[in-house]
Amino acid sequence: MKLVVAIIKPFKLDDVKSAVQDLGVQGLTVTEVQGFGRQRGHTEVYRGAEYTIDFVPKVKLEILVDDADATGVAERIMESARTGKIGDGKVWVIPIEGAYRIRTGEAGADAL
Amino acid sequence: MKLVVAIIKPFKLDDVKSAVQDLGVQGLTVTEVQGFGRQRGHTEVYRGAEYTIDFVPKVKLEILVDDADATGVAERIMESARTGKIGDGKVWVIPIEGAYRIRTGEAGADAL
Amino acid sequence: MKLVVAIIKPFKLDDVKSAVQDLGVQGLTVTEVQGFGRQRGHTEVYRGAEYTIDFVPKVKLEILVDDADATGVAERIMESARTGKIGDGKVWVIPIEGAYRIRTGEAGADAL
Amino acid sequence: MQIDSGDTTWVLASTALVMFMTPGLALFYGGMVRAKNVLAMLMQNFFSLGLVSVAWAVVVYSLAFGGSSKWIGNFDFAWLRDAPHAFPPGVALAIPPLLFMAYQMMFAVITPALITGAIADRMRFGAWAWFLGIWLIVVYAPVAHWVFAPSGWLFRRGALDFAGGTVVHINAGIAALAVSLVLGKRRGWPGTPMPPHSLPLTLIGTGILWFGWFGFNAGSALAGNAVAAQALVNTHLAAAAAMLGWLAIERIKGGHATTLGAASGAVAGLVAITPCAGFVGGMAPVVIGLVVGVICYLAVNIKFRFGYDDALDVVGVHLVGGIVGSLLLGLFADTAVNAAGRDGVFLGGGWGLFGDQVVAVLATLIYSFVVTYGLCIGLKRVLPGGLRATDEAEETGLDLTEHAEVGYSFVDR
Amino acid sequence: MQIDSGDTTWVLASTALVMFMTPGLALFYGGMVRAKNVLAMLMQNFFSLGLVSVAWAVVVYSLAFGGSSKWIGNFDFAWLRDAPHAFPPGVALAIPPLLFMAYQMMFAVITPALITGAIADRMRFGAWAWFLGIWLIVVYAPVAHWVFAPSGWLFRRGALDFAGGTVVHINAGIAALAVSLVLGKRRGWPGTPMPPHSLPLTLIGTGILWFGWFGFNAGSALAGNAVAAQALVNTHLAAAAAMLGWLAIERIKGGHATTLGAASGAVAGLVAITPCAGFVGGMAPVVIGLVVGVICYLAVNIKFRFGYDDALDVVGVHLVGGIVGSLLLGLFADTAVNAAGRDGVFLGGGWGLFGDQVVAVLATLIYSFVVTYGLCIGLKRVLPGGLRATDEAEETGLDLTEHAEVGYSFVDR
Amino acid sequence: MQIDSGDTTWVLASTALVMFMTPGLALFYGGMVRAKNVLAMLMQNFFSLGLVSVAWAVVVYSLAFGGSSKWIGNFDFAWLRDAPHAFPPGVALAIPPLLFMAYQMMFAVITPALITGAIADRMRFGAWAWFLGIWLIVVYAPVAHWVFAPSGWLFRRGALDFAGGTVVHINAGIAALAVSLVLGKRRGWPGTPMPPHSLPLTLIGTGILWFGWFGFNAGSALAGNAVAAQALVNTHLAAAAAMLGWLAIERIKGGHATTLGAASGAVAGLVAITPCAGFVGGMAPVVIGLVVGVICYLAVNIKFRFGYDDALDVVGVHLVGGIVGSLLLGLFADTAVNAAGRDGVFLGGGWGLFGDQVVAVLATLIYSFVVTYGLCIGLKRVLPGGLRATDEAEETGLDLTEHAEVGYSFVDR
Ligand SMILES: Nc1ncnc2c1ncn2[C@@H]1O[C@H](COP(=O)(O)OP(=O)(O)O)[C@@H](O)[C@H]1O
Ligand SMILES: Nc1ncnc2c1ncn2[C@@H]1O[C@H](COP(=O)(O)OP(=O)(O)O)[C@@H](O)[C@H]1O
Ligand SMILES: Nc1ncnc2c1ncn2[C@@H]1O[C@H](COP(=O)(O)OP(=O)(O)O)[C@@H](O)[C@H]1O
Repeated sequence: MKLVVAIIKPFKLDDVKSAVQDLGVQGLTVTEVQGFGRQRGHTEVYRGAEYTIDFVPKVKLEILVDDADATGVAERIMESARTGKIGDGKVWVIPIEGAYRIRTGEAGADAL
Repeated sequence: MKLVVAIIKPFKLDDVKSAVQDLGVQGLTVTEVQGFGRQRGHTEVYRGAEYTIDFVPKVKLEILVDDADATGVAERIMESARTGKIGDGKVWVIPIEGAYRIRTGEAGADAL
Repeated sequence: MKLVVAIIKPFKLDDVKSAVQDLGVQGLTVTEVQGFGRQRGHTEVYRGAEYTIDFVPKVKLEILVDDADATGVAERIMESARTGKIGDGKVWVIPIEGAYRIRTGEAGADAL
Repeated sequence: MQIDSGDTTWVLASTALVMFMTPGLALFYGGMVRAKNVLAMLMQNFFSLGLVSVAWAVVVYSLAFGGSSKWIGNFDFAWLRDAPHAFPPGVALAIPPLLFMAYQMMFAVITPALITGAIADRMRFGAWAWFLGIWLIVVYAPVAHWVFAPSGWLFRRGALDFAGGTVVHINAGIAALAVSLVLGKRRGWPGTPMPPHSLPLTLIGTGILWFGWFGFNAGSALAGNAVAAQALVNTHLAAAAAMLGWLAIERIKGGHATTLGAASGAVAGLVAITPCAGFVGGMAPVVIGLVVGVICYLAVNIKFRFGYDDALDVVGVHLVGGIVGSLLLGLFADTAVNAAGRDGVFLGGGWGLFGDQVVAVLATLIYSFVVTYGLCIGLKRVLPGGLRATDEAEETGLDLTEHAEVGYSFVDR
Repeated sequence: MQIDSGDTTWVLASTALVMFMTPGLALFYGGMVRAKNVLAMLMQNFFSLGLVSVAWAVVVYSLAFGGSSKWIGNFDFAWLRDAPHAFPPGVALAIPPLLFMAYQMMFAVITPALITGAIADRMRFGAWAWFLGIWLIVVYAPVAHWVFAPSGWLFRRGALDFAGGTVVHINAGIAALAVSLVLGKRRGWPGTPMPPHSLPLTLIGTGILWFGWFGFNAGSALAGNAVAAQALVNTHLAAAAAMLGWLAIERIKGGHATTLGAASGAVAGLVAITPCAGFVGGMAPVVIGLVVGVICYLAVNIKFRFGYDDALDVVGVHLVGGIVGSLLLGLFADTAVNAAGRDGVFLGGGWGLFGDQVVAVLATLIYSFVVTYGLCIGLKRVLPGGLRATDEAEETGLDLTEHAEVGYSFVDR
Repeated sequence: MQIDSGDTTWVLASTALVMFMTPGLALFYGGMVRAKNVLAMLMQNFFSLGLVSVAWAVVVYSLAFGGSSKWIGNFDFAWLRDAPHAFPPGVALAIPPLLFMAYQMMFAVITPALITGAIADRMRFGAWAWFLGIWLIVVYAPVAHWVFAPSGWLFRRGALDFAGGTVVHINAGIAALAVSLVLGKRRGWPGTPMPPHSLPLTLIGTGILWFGWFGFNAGSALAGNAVAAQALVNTHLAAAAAMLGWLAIERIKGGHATTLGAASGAVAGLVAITPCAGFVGGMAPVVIGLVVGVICYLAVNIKFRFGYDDALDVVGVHLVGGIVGSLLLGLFADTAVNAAGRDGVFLGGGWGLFGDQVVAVLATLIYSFVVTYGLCIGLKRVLPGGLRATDEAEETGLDLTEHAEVGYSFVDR
């Protein structure tokens, strides 16, 4: 089993979700995160004082997949999340030792 | 070292926390997340226009444990988080290469 | 590739970010989390009724690095996040199988 | 009587102020519930503005103020028929008669709205709608008639209630107890913490309530005169002193002066001064405020001992505060302040007034409790969905399950 | 006429109340947009308090109320020259003349502010500022003159508008349609969900609007008298009944009574009663309210059929509600309530008034639409940045891109 | 003098409006601090409603308005003894005397509350409570006596202050500077960004402040008359113009017109017009507003140069705005507007009034600064916990450490 993790732009969430659903992914977990990277943040001004905010809102996806599907899912995420502009984000793949569905106790691929 | 990760229903957090504490777990980290899966989301209505929200609020737990404890903790989480209804969530286990306590620099099991 | 994960005190975020930037880290991802551990939470009082809150606000950092840099980054995080008081947090390192930059599709170290 | 533009203006403004209290109350309560129930709370209150106002015009004003019976009104004012031209028997004011109807309407709106604090997080909206309409007729109208209509038996007896200590606060407070008994506890209460989700919202509500209460109490002079000024002063000082009383005891007993305590104390003071506002003078409001601040702090924790889930302390604040005010009026009332009143014990009037206050309090307590309890039992049986939301709905939150809305979406989805 | 302190006080208070409506409107709308645009919405409204007020004093009051032309005012009151000493020709009141100027100023502030609901989330602030100033002169001033100034052609014709059904609501509503047509849809609309980010904020706004509307409608009696009382009663009952109407149809059609529905219904009722407030009596406000509540619920969904993005339903609520009210006045108007009015169809006055109401409605619709549309096209060409924010700015949110601020930071950064 | 119901009503309403400003101020400031300190800010303000009101009734009213001394009041009104029957010497109005006490009480409540903006995020609640009570007696009472009581030396000298430019704004502003100097900077200031946590909350507060300010300024006419009307107009136009002034300079200098700038500008205008409200006419309020909007924008950044941490700019807005208004009054005052005033430089009155204004400003500045500074030094030594919260408490946030509460819990725990 693998865990495919992706950091993407928030407004791409729907596209990415649909794209991986097409590949047969049935579930995933989403977290609001703040990203720091090449993409510049923004400046805020309050009563003339400027504040620079380095962090950019991003969304993190975690998708548990069968070993065989990991590369396919990662690629599909990249295609669907790409805008071509700085800040599109990252994808990485983590090896997993065991995965279970809480409701039934099923393990491995059955847990997905 | 292993990292046991669990996605559970938010209202089960207290039960799960107590359950793993009974096993000797001394710390854990919790994140608010949004889950997508078999469990259906909900519908909102604003001035007659319907919006379907696919995501369901979930809580993610991350628990760093000794290799030997991983299965036990995972099982205990599953027992205590189970309601038997769709959407109970997942548990997965990630292998970890090093773990440290920031305060002291202790590593491995001592860092827990 | 490794993923260095750190749970730190929120007000240390800026220090840690600068410290790892000095090491050449160009990006990272931050999540607001709630920690449970040795550090005590707090008590709230509403109309005379006391509530004990066990969770403490923490910040989670995820930094993707080259294999060679993992230990250095982990150590630098520990130095810069340390206050010496209970609750300083943890650092752990996860092995990663593949990492990609969404914008370009670059993989491995080039993706950082 | 000739219409006086100054008096009319004061009652116009006061009517607006009392109207504003119901949104204020909605926010006061809304901030105290969990985020998943905030809209349900706001809705129950706003709905009272809708349903009660229309019902009042159709028939309830007439039932409360029409005719000369001791017990209940008649239908003279139904559909507002005589309302633009005639005051209720025994009432004579320098304002347009229709304005009297409007001013009283706002009291009828907020009284049942007070009950929503007790039933928070678990009553179905449909059940609330039924309850609201019927309660208004079977409880509010008669009690208002007894106390406010010159022909009512408590009015005739000489019981005093300047702006609604019995009619509004005791009445709503004891009804809140009855409803919460029938309804049962929130799931998880008292074990699970259910802290306020937004105290800033509660404090917005507190500010609006305090502001509007000047219309409630000083407006009850129904003229822009010295009694109104005295009532305004008393109202403000009682709120201020009760805040100090609550914070002091809280600090002594619990170690912290809390923001919610400041708000709760102020409201307790406003409640207690309501029956007294135009009848007492000097430093009496400060004494009444200090006393009620301390007593209500102690009272809000009774529910844990007796195990009824009065979620936002309608009993502890409105019932207890209303009783404290109504009885202290028997001590502090002063005809030098208002010739239309009576002298209390401290002003040499003897225990006569105090006795009448006790009667009025008891009559309201008993009648309102019994009828409200019966009404709830009845509705529970009759309504297809019963009174309560399902366990699952309670878990999910009423905003979504009852209203298909969420309170807040700070993040784009 | 001698100044009457009671009348003056009522108009002072009403002026304050109507001022308060613009912040109320800002919150009402602000809660409905997405969190990333909340400040932009608040800003457009608060800015109207700034720009319109100053422009009003400089020249617009004079253009609206000066002189005796049928079509437009003159410059007698420019720079407030004659304003402290003289009323507009044909106006005679027992209040200081300058106060009349101030009271009318608040109407001029809120009217264009209503439009902001339609243009939410995409109009540049700079473009709004230009639009606001010019629209006030070329649309608001003439329409106000026609209807409110005794020399205006619609006033003379006998069309009735107690507090601004045509001048305020129809005028702003149809202008909102024109602007949103020129502006185009929000990116993603209607596919992407854009739910309200904070309904509690919207309900704070609703409470303030309802409260302030007593100043708007009852204040339009410009005296503390029986007409003001009647207007206050009508205002409240119409809001209440319209809330019930909206909730009922919503429940029937969609299954849920919603909090936003309650708020929207109340506002629809307030809009519809505005032209009628001092001219109808009895249960008419309840009927008007029920009708408009249902109609506006149906009207807000028209935009999906025709494909114009009236983001927060200014057309569905203010335009439609204003038309319903202005026309129903032709049926329900009653000289027994106000001798200065006329009798409508139901009171035996025949179809004369109704006809004049139709003329006033059509005149406002046509004039305001054509001029506003032209103005928008013109500004779009002339302004360097055009009317709209860039796609990227819309994606990021106007708060950051237009104002370099964020609405909320709950977490320390 | 005979009581006039219209005048009484206006002062009743104005008293309520001024009361409402303190919750408004709480929200205005509350939105600007970080989320972890929002309740501490709200609490310091609400507490002023509690403590100051009671202290006022007990003795401070008497110290401010009793007797005929030039320097300070006496004890005639202590415990409200003579207050229901007698006005302060030299005051004669057509309202109940007790109402004058109540109206002035609300000024005493909000004046120290203004200081809370400077001490945000670091003063212990206990220290604030002590400071508040003592400051009221040693600073507010004498300054109010000098300026507002007919026997006060500045009043007698002919210095004008219609509604509190010196007594309220300069006084609170300079005291805020003194307290923040003794208190020291917030940890991390100015390096760490401390952006407002909820500008919508700040704008709710702005709306309430603006609304309530009509009671503050127009209410200071203490009658429903032409002076009140003029004061209302001036108040509104100055706020509007100052908003435009602030936004204009902000746009020019920083590139963005901000929402917080609109709010700050409006408040600056309201501050500056306060002393002038009933004494100037015509377009003067617009000029005053534009000038003060620009000056206050420039003034708020002085703190970075001098390194004192006036967290929410009480100095930049209230002190500077108050001085600008008080001095400009020396130029624009016009006896044609108010015979009780004097003519300023531009109206041919010469520099006499201006000189007296300078004296009043300087006297207030010096007295208030010196005494407040001394008081703070004293309290710092005497109070066991000192003035400041511990570093750790400041880090955690005062809501939890001082009040054991959190502002928001959007997620169930
Ligand atoms: N080394 C890293 N470790 C973890 N997350 C990273 C890392 N570098 C970038 N990110 C995440 O990816 C996001 C996009 O990165 P950025 O450098 O801005 O653009 P790009 O990926 O297009 O080069 C960042 O906002 C951050 O969340
Ligand atoms: N493949 C997956 N990868 C990551 N998280 C998943 C995956 N599938 C489900 N989840 C998480 O588990 C939660 C529950 O899954 P769901 O399919 O609804 O129910 P169940 O686990 O009972 O079958 C989801 O809301 C989501 O957060
Ligand atoms: N076993 C664990 N697994 C995951 N996170 C942990 C674990 N133990 C502690 N943490 C995280 O580290 C934080 C600090 O831990 P704590 O025990 O309070 O202090 P310290 O690390 O100084 O001993 C916790 O709040 C929690 O977020």
